[in-house]
Amino acid sequence: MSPVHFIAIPLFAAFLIPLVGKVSKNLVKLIPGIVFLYLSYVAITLFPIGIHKPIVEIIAGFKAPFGISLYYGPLAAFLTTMITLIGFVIWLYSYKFIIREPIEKYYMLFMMLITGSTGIVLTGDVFNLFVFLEITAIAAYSLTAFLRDKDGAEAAFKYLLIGSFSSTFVLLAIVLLYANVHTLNMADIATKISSVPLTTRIFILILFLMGLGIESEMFPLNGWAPDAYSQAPSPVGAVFGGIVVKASIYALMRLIYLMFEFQSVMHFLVIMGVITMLIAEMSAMRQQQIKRMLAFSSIGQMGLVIIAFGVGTEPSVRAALFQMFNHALIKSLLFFAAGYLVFHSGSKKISALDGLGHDKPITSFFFAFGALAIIGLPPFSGFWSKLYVLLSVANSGLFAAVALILFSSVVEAIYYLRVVSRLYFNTEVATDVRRTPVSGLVAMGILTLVILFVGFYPNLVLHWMTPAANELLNKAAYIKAGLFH
Amino acid sequence: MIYFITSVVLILTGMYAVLVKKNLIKIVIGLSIIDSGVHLLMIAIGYVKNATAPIFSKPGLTADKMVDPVPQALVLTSIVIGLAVTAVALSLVIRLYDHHKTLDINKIRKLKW
Amino acid sequence: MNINWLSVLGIITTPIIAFIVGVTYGGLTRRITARIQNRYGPPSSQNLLDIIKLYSKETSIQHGVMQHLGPVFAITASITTLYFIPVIKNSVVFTNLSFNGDLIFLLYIMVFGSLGMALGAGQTGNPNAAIGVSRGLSQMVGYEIPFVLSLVAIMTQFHTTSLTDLLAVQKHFADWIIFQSPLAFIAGILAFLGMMGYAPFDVVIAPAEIASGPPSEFGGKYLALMMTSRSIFTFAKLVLFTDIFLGGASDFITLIIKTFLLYMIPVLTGIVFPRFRTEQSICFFWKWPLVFGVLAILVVVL
Amino acid sequence: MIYDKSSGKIVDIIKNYARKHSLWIVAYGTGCGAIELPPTMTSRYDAERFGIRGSATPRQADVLLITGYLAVKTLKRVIRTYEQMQDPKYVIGFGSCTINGGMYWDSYNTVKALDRYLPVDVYINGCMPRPEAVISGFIELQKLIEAGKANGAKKYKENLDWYRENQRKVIKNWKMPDYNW
Amino acid sequence: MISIPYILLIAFAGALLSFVIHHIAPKLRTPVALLTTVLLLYFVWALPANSLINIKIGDFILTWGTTAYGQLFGMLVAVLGFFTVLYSTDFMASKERLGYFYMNFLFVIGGMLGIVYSQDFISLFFFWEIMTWSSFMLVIYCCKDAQSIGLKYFVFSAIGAYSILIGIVLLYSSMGTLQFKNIFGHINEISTGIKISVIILMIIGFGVKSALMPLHVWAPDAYAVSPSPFTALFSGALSKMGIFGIGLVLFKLAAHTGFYSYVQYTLAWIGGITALLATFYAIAQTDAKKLLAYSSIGQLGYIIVGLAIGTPLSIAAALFLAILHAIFKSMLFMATGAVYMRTGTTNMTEVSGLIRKMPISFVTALFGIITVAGVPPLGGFAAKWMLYESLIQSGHYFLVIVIFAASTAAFLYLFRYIFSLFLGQEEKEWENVKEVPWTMQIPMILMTIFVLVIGVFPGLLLDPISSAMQYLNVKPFDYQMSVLFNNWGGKVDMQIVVRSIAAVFILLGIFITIKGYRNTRYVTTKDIHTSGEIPTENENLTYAVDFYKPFERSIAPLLKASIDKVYTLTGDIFEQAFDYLRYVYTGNGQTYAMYVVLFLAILLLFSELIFGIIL
Repeated sequence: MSPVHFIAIPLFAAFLIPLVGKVSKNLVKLIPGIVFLYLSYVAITLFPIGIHKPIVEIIAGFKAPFGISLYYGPLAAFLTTMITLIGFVIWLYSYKFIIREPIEKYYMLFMMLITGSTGIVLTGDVFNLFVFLEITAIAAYSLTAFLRDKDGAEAAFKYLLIGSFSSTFVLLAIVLLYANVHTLNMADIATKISSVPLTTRIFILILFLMGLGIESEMFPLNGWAPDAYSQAPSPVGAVFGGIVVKASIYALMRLIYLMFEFQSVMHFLVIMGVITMLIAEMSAMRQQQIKRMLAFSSIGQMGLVIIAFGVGTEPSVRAALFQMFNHALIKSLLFFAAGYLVFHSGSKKISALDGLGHDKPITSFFFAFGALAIIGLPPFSGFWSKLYVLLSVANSGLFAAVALILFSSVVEAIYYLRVVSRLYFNTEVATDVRRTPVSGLVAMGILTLVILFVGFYPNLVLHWMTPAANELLNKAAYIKAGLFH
Repeated sequence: MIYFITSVVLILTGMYAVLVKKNLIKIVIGLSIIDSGVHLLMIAIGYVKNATAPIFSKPGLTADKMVDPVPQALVLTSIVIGLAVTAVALSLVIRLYDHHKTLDINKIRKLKW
Repeated sequence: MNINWLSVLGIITTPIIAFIVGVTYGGLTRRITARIQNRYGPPSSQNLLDIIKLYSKETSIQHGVMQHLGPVFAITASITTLYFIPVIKNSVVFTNLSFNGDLIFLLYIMVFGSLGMALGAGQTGNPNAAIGVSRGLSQMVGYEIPFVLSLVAIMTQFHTTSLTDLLAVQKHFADWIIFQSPLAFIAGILAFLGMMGYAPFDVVIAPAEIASGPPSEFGGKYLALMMTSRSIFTFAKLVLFTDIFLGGASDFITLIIKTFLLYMIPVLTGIVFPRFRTEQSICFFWKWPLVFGVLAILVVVL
Repeated sequence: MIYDKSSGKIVDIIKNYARKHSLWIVAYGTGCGAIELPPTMTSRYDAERFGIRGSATPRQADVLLITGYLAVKTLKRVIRTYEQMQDPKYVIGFGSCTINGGMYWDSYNTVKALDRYLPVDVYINGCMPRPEAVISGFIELQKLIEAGKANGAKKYKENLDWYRENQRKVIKNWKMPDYNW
Repeated sequence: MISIPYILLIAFAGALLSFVIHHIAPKLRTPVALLTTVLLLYFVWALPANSLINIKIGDFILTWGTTAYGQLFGMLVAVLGFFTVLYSTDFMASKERLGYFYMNFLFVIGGMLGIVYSQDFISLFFFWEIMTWSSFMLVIYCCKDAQSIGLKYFVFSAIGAYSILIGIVLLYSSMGTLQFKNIFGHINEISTGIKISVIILMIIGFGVKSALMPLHVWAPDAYAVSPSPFTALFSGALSKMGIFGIGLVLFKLAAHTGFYSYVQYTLAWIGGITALLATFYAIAQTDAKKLLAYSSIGQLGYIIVGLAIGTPLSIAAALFLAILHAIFKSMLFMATGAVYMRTGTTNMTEVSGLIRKMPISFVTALFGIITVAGVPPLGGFAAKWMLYESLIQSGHYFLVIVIFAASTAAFLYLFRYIFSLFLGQEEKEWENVKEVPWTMQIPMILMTIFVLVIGVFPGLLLDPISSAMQYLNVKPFDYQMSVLFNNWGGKVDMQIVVRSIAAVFILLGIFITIKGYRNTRYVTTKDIHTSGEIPTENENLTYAVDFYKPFERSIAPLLKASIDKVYTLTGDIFEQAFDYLRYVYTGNGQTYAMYVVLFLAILLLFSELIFGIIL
């Protein structure tokens, strides 16, 4: 068993799907499910190994630092498992949600996106990182425009515009990096980076920050996010929030922790995180469309994650990972629920949701559940991660950041609860004879159960988070494993 | 050196096109120009004066007499990616034109706040 | 359980004495008022006659059980208040239950009756009664504050909340609290004006305005009980003030003199003043009496 | 029901004494007679020395004082007031208007003989009677009370049908609660 | 078997079960909820005194344990929870979404029980938040205008909860532990600045729930719109959690610090002003539930004053009043709820004269208001007495005036409450009103008996209170079963008081019954003195509008100043600012691209500032 399956299988499936699509549409729908089942099998097999000792997979026989390698350490194990889980749930949800042709293209792009994301997480090579990033990005642009409507195209074009900038910056950075250290293997770069002049390093860092910052929704580089999230089909919103952004922030943090571990960078990250969070939460407060609101909320949560990464202590990194995990779960749940709420009410506006809680109680319940969880209320999982973030931030003495996080939490509470109270407590307006399909409900149910379970028993996830955090922080171990496996 | 300067000029030109031009097609072209600039830069980095192609075609040819093969490989990949992006972009432009009957980016801003 | 029969005697006789004294004071008041107005005036026993007449009147209607119980509340409060005030200093018979309560208790038991009356008046459904209650309670908030201020001043000065202890402090003429703490006395006596409900603070019953207010639906025995209660309560309040400020009394004659003198203050004020409106009287109480009370406390504290 | 009896019981003697000396009036100031009441009550004649004083509501009052002519409209209110008073209660007719209509003897809209509608215990003659006359009327009432003869209320109750018939005759829009005590 | 995790498990499982069962077998839902509360009551009652449980979650060890202090409040929560659920069985019977209602109701109860048994700050906060959101869910349960009110409640709660959280975070970062046993008593090990901020933040946080004065604005509305059984629990038990927390902060954290007296003094004055102003606001209300809500705020002010003064007697008074307030305010809210159930409104200008229709509710309300007023012989007097004595004896002369003014002014709104709803004109509109069903009567009657018994034997309640005070490291105070003492040797023997009052009352009652009542007959409230005029049946003779106009005129400046407006203004300003902020996202792709380039330029130009290196 090899981690390469994580990349290869979805990629293979992506190419298989159009072919199968010629034969049977129903079969197409099943393929991603099979892929995810297989991937979870892979994840279950590899996870116990990877969490203790990193598996380094050499592609095509070239030894590091020359060949392309995959690095399946604790962090990657954790992230791939998370991506598999979320991907599976998204497939389950899409199964009935995506009724619009061409279905096979949707699943193809979805599989490409999974390929790209797992690739970002697994790769040990900077240029490969770029390639996977581009695979993800192109799939994401196309998925954004999947509905082929006016708004989708507009959103996709904006995304593409900014995304091209992002890829340009990343590519530039890689080029400059290569020009200076003449290697592309991340572990190798990390050993050699200290010989590079500081100005160059900072310049490269800035380019990376710009490039990956765009994908990880850092302010002010996140103009694409609300549009793309809101115009893409709902499961795609969940993909963005749960997979793409997580993968790219992983990439950013991996690079920063490996190559640019300056105190000033960390401070900069905290400041950017705070600004991102505040502006996003405040903008979310005044949104009229539910999915835009969720998008802004997503940005805000990423700000929180960036803050926690920026603090850079072991507990804070762990808290950041935990927050990432919870956010992926909860935001997917919210996008799922919002998807059907929008579907039933026939409008993207929040005001159209009045009284839908009576008509569609289960979907609304899931939304309310997700809202409570993402605000960070006990006994849901969001509570613990937020608490851990706060405690770790405070332990570094950044009390202003703590206060601002809590302030934005209040704002967050306001806009989420506004929607929840609209759902349940306005006079009945919306009725829709269409029923929410079972597959969607099962997908949401799975997420709900996981959220509740983690809320009551956070040790389950936290237990695996500690080695992951240590891996990210322990540069020497990474280099050792990456080069001299 | 000329390559570096040219590539920077290209990147800046592309940026100018993206940021200032209102026509969607021109913006896409700008993106392509930026891409070209970056590619040129990559090639320039791997270039060694008076060196041969990185193929051990003749005996006695050492690695330091060849241009760096890696950037070339990278450029190839990158060009392909750039092409893909351009393709997607153009298809989106077509879609936008279908819907909006205009190519002015200032008029395509329905999604805001 | 050993029962002190003398105190039982006191418990039985005190209300009766209080009633007689109170009724007589009431009659005398009317007579004095008449003399001041250059009239002949009714006999001193007039109030007693009124009460007997009211008792003898038939009571054939009621508006419900609270109207029925309202006067009972009132008279219960009066008698209980009286029980917890030492009527005669150092007397076994007339100290009653005063060792078992203190000033704060008295403050609260005194409003028990008003509450009952208010409830009784409320049940009758007469809007005039409700207006009267509204005025009465509002005014009560007015005068209770200076009263409590003066009490707090005294309590702080003598480090006791017990009326018995206060009496023990005032052994001699010069020890009377009126001399020891004149500011508190002024505040207290101004509050006392309000408490007695004579003009200018009679907006509660205001006969020509709201048809006697709370008791407007009460006739016959109900009214009689209320008048009885009022007589007893008047006496109780007088004794209370005498005990607090004027050193109490060791025999009935002293008591009568002191209480009568004290009683004349609101009566004589009432004759010459017109009626205050509710907010006027509240503002009055929150102006000078409050200042005096605060000064009294400041004097004690500093 | 308590009525004035000239029984020998000491309780009744006390009661009657108290009643006699404590007459609370509710003055129904219908006509010009109302102006005679202030001098009666105030310093010059001082009716209070006989225990006479005004009361605010009929519930507390003993004496209903009808000071002058009664229009049909006011008669209804007077009856209502009378019926709200508690036993024992007395009515004093004040001035000649209450006796025979006085100067309104041929008016279409005044009640001529009060006696037909309410049981009058004492009439005070005059147009208008002076305060002296008023006080003398009260003293007359006191005498009646002491003797146990001021039993107008009893009469009213016993002959209620007759009174009602008379009342209904003049009051067209008869909407009154029943009198039943 | 009987231990704290089981209690919490029962509460939360019961909550979820009643939600699930509502959708499966609706008839079983209420019995399940009721059974849950009965079980909780039994478990809490039978909980052994020294149970201690440690649970490891992540880095933290959550500790749950019983203390006398916690048990006092726990018992209160359990009893009140049972009563309110019993009350809801019929009150809520005709309502919709009962599964939702009972689930959140039991969540609130479970959350509160969790709070009182928490022995570390994490679990305290955990349960605090559960309580907060579930109570929010109940606040918005009823009707449309509940939304904004609920949101206001939640925002204030969130601000409060987060200031507690900041306090917790500060403590953790400076002490490295959140166990009570490691923090209490070691508070002086951290720096003064942190100590002060922790204490202030926590008092603010707990003060929000206990509706301390500038933070009270959510309370009247939230109390008024939530369903009556929940309002009873809300005002009765939920607000006491704030008191619980303030008690912990004051006596376990602040008491050992150098600035304790300042904290005490400030808090006492804030409490006093809260009591006074809330009372004044209550007088001006026309809605019965709002009136009671303001009254609750005022009473909580007294409690805080008592806690803040910090003498043994005052703390006893505060805790006594806390327990008693839970009971009597529940009584009043339940009586109001009964009125609401039968008439559909709690507006005091509409309802009147229900006394003969709803005698049990009336008696409950009557005993309730007598207890609130603090008039002997009911329980309220003991609390008031202890409070005043301790205030006077500890030298807070002016505070006692403020408190006394509030207490006297309380008569106004109390009378208005009972007069408007139960007394006054019996309108034809409410002719067919009936007494509420027995399930609603039982809690009311039981609580009425409770205040009566406590009035005679305050010692019954003072026993657990004194052991709770032991936990709070407060010196014991002197009391007997029915005799209260103060430090200056004064005392009140409640038995004698009650005996004399009862004797006189019964004697006179019998007298007037024999002499009067037997021969009287009932006349309607239309049969009153109206100067001879005969009121028609639908003529409005009720005096209910602007009941205390003269009083309001004399305190007009106080009423005009509304802190609510300040908050609204702040909220508006924020919203406007947020609105401008979102214009950052112009919708133009080029602008976004421009942002990117500008950001790059900024990073490059100001790299020295940001990264310390000139590029």
